[in-house]
Amino acid sequence: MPTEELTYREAIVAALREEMQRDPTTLIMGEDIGASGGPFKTCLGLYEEFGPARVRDTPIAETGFVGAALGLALTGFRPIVEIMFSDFLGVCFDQIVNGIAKHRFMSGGRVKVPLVIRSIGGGGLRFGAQHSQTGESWMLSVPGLKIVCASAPDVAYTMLKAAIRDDNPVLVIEHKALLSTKGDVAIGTEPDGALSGPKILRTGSDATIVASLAMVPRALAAADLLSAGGIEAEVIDIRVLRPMDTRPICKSVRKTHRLVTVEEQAQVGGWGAEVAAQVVHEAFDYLDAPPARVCLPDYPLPYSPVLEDAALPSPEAIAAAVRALM
Amino acid sequence: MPTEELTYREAIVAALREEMQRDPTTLIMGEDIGASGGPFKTCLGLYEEFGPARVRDTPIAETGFVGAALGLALTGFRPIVEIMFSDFLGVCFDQIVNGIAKHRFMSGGRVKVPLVIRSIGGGGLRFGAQHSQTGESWMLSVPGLKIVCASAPDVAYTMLKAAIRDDNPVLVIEHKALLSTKGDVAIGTEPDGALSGPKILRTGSDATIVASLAMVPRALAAADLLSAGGIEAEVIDIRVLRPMDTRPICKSVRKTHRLVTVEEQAQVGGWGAEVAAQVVHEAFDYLDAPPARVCLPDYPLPYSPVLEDAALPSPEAIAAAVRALM
Amino acid sequence: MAAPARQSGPSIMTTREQAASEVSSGGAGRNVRLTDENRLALYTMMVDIREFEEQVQRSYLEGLVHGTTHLCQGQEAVAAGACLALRQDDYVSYTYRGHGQCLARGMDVEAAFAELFGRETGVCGGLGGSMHLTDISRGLIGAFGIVGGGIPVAVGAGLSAQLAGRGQISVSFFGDGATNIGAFHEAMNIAQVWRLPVLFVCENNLYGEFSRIDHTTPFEDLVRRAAAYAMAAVIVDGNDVEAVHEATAEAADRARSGGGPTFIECKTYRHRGHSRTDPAKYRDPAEVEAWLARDPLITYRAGLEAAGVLPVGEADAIIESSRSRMKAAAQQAAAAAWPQSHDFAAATFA
Amino acid sequence: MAAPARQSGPSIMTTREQAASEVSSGGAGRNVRLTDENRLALYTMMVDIREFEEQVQRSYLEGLVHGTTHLCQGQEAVAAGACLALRQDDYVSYTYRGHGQCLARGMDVEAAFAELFGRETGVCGGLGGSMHLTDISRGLIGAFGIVGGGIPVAVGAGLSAQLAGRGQISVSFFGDGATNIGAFHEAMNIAQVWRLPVLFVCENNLYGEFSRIDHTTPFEDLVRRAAAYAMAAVIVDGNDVEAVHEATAEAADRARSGGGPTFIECKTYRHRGHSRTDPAKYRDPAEVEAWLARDPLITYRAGLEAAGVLPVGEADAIIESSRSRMKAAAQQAAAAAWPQSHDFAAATFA
Ligand SMILES: Cc1ncc(C[n+]2csc(CCOP(=O)(O)OP(=O)(O)O)c2C)c(N)n1
Ligand SMILES: Cc1ncc(C[n+]2csc(CCOP(=O)(O)OP(=O)(O)O)c2C)c(N)n1
Ligand SMILES: [Mg+2]
Ligand SMILES: [Mg+2]
Repeated sequence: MPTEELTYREAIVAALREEMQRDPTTLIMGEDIGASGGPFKTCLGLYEEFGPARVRDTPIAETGFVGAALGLALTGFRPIVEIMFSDFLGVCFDQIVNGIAKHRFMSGGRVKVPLVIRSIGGGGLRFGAQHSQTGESWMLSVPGLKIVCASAPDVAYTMLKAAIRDDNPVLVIEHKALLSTKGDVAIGTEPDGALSGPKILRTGSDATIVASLAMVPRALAAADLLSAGGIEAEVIDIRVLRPMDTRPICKSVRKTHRLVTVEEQAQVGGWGAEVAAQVVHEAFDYLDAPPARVCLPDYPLPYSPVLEDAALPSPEAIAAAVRALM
Repeated sequence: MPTEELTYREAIVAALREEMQRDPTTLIMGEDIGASGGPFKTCLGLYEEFGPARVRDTPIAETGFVGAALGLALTGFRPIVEIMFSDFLGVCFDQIVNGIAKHRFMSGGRVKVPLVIRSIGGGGLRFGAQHSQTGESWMLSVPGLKIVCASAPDVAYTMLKAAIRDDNPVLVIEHKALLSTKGDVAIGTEPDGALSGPKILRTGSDATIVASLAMVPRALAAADLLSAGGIEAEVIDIRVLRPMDTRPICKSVRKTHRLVTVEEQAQVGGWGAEVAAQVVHEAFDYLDAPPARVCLPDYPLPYSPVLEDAALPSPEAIAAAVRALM
Repeated sequence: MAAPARQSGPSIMTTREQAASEVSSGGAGRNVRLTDENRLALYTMMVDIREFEEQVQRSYLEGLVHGTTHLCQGQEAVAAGACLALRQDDYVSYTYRGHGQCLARGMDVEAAFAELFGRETGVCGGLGGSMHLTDISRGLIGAFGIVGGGIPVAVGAGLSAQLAGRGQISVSFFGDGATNIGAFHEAMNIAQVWRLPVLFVCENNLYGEFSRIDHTTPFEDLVRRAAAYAMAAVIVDGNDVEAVHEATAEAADRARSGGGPTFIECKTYRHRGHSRTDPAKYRDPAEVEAWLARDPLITYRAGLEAAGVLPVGEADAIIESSRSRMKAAAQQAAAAAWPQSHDFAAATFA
Repeated sequence: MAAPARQSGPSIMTTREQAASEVSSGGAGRNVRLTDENRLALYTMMVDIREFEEQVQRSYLEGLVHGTTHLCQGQEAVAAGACLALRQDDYVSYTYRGHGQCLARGMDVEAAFAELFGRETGVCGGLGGSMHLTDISRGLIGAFGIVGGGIPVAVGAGLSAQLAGRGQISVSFFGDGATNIGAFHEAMNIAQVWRLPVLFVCENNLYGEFSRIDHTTPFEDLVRRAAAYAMAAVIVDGNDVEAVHEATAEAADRARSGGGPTFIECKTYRHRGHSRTDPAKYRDPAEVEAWLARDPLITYRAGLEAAGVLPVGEADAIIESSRSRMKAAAQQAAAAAWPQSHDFAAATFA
């Protein structure tokens, strides 16, 4: 398989293009994603290739078009919707949690809902409190929904492909601070297993760091800092929040005896608590210290650059959390 | 102070009535809460006493009237809104998480948002997947919001009063399966400290059970079962999910060495994970076993009585979870 | 003060504006021919819906139906009339008050009862319940318990129909109260802008739960809301099954041939309370009485009898037979097994 | 087919229906008298807004403004004209494109710049940013970044005004694109049903982000949407500051005296792209040119000069002085300290 260096943004576009070529029942809807290629250019060129019927600009009506996606999914299509900022998931929350996530179950498992919600979230770009959330936790408790997080171009590529092929609703969270990051992508790879769960990105013996989205590169940077000081951290990208599979994490902690989770959201209600609780449950006797969690402070993300930077977990802060466990 | 035996429903009405008498800037809005007293009769008699301006029927427009509550709160009123079923919090989710919860912070702390959202949730009444959720977890991760859970008449009474007097947005979750339960309520008590956190309802030395809402009476019933077998469980009503204060729970676990959380929602994304993670962090060396969590299974709540009953944590299941730790 | 310079819109606008002017009173020019057979079928379907709901009520009192249930006695003409205009491969979304639509689309009655009773043989295996009867094989894409929730979903099915290009349409049934919620508005706008083959059938029964329409809405003729989207719209006597059928058939024809969506307001009334616990005391007895006199089953029967389509006495036989069929189906359903409490992974994820 | 029997609504309905017929073209009968002083103030305010935005743009390029920012050059007449009709104790909600409203309500310019620069002296202490300028002391109850999000909030402030009974009103400013989202619809209906003193000022600048209105909406005259709520409505040239003022003043008078809400559509145009990263290539150059020729600052200046209200040459001095004031304010703001990174508990909870 050819490997190409792509940006995260290009990886998204490539995944969309290939899946839309592969399956004529796929289509994508969202605000200003047509001729303009999308506010974040994550649909660049799709309109030209697939036309307005399959690359569809919508009115500003998230409830309307996300609900419409459910109607499409129930009647033979495989819709993809783009939510421009993850923060706007709040506007169509009902359609997602009460409609999309529950429809199959309420039908007795007699309908399928092959539907992808791509949503672009995250802080660090000084967009203020209403345009910087990842939205990860809002739906963490919603059965019937799959939730995946793309931390790098190759993950964005395979996950999105797998999500589109999945017969269930999948929320794919992308991170706007990663859009221009580059990485090798194995173009044309079959996405089998891409939704299967956590992935070890760096092996280590002294501590396990689990991170999501933009915290993954920061966790890797923290591992570099730690390594310079003689501590070898294993870094895991959690990737799939729902259904959550912590077995690889538990296995890692049985080896390293220490766990630090890193997430770009407040501590209470975050996935780190679940990981910590499961690890404690499964690997209680292997832990040399209670799991630590590095999170956002418990207030909305501030606009001012100095404050936003201070709020976001830095590689130094992550490394410090690991050191504190040693 | 006089103590009266009231139903949970009556306790809610009493709290509303007293606070509305006390402060003319309070008012309540919701669907069919006026002359009819509310679909669950939680506003019975208020319309007659305070009139249509302060006990206000709304169109079916949760986004509209919850957003309107923010406008009232910013301009000198203390609005209370009733969300008929907690499931409908999804419909006005954006107004709550992006508007109400963040408005003060985004203003630099220069505005106040004294606003109460009362929402009636929970399963056990065969209302099916879209009318049986407690909604606790959806907003667990939202800074700027206080979230409290009423497990009994006296809690409903004091918490609601305290929430109305609080200068911040408070989401009060009530449980429809508890509406007719009776209990002693100290009418006229000042609600000071009612939002302060967990409360020990039964002392015990062998295990700590922490529960919310309708799981509280079930946890107490489990404690009875356990006691008959010689195990003394301490039962704690968590009461306040946001801001979460686990110190009393940690203290209890340092005594009992065992923790079981019980919540009426799926495990992933629930508050039980946060409690477990904090207890592990604060009382790691005191734990004799990893914390256990009793939750709903990871699917929407089914309609059929046999299935719904099997899904909801029973006293027997809670007791079994405690025994498994011994 | 000069009018602001404006670019002229695309030519599609003209058609849209035309559509807006098509707001009419249903049944102006009966160009939809109904055979006597059709008429008997309409009457029989209304009887079936009525008898189904009456049986649900009895079963509820016997403890067989759980939780709550929202019945549609008095509104049968809307479901029966509208659904007769549909093809087998059309799509329908509806609400918690959707038993009528399900029956009018041919849902198996025993499977419907079994669902209401929470049994394994229920149309949703007991997982859905009274508010969530779904049968995708009949285009019954879903019953939505969240007010307004199903309207955008029907719009998506309409987009599906448009893309498939086989002349299908999608119909969304909802109540008067639902026209006050955002989902309705977003769905209407999208359907019109994309010229989707969607019929918005508003069952204006004058009440939300306990609030009369004038308490929550600035006027009673909800058809006026369609103008906000330049959508074709029609107001129809929702207790006149033929009028409903005709308006629906006309709108369906237009939609199938690319003419876009239509809003159809059906004036009707629910005989009972909002749900099982509601005695509906908030209604003016005179209002109730006036509407009971306009019971669609009574007026249609009288009309058919007068026209000689329905031999006198035959109606009683139809009712009798329907009643016993419903009773038998309910008995069968009540004898069915409870669902096994097992692992629901397969029901949750495909 | 008989029309369905209907109960007559309460008498308030008549008034509502009357209101619906009041859809008019703004400025029909100028009964709002403006003094020359008012006119100069209007012009000066528009210049201030323009110069503020131009300075923001320069500061952005210097790296002083962070993230993104949404400017309103070309739309100054709406903010200036509407806000002149308001009282000090009225309430205003607006959007991420709300700098104009903030200035027109008297927000301190240096504090506004400092907020955009993320400084401690910012009007929100650096916590809000360009999209969230709020100053409750001037009735500036909030800038909303979620499209449509501020409209129900303004309705709540309108209810507050009605309950307080001191003749205050509430105004919500929002864009054309916002009329497609549910929050708009729910807010309009509630305001009308409760007859709240709320003005819905729609700045129809023909575009959402990159989509022209005809791509997302069935017509360009959004005033037609008000009929869905039987709401009084007026269409006005949003580049004519006096027309905007007059329409607002009339609607405000009506609202203050219990006459209920009004929808005011202001036809206008943004000169720049949607936000800082948008070169706005999606617009027809002829359209842009036509609108630039109707720049509200240029046309009003010409009118005032022709009427002798503004001595020739004076406008340049006003512009020059405004520009240096904005520059000085920006410099002051840029010299201000960064906020201290501390515990934000007090900013989060009162
Ligand atoms: C979003 C939402 N809010 C409130 C409710 C509670 N509720 C259920 S039915 C109903 C009244 C709906 O009235 P209408 O749309 O006229 O339909 P009808 O019941 O008359 O058929 C209400 C308020 C709900 N299900 N969903
Ligand atoms: C709910 C929601 N969806 C999408 C966006 C992204 N967005 C920001 S501004 C905008 C266009 C709004 O257009 P309009 O209402 O006409 O206001 P204008 O920007 O022209 O002033 C969009 C789509 C948003 N902020 N909120
Ligand atoms: Mg109704
Ligand atoms: Mg616009």
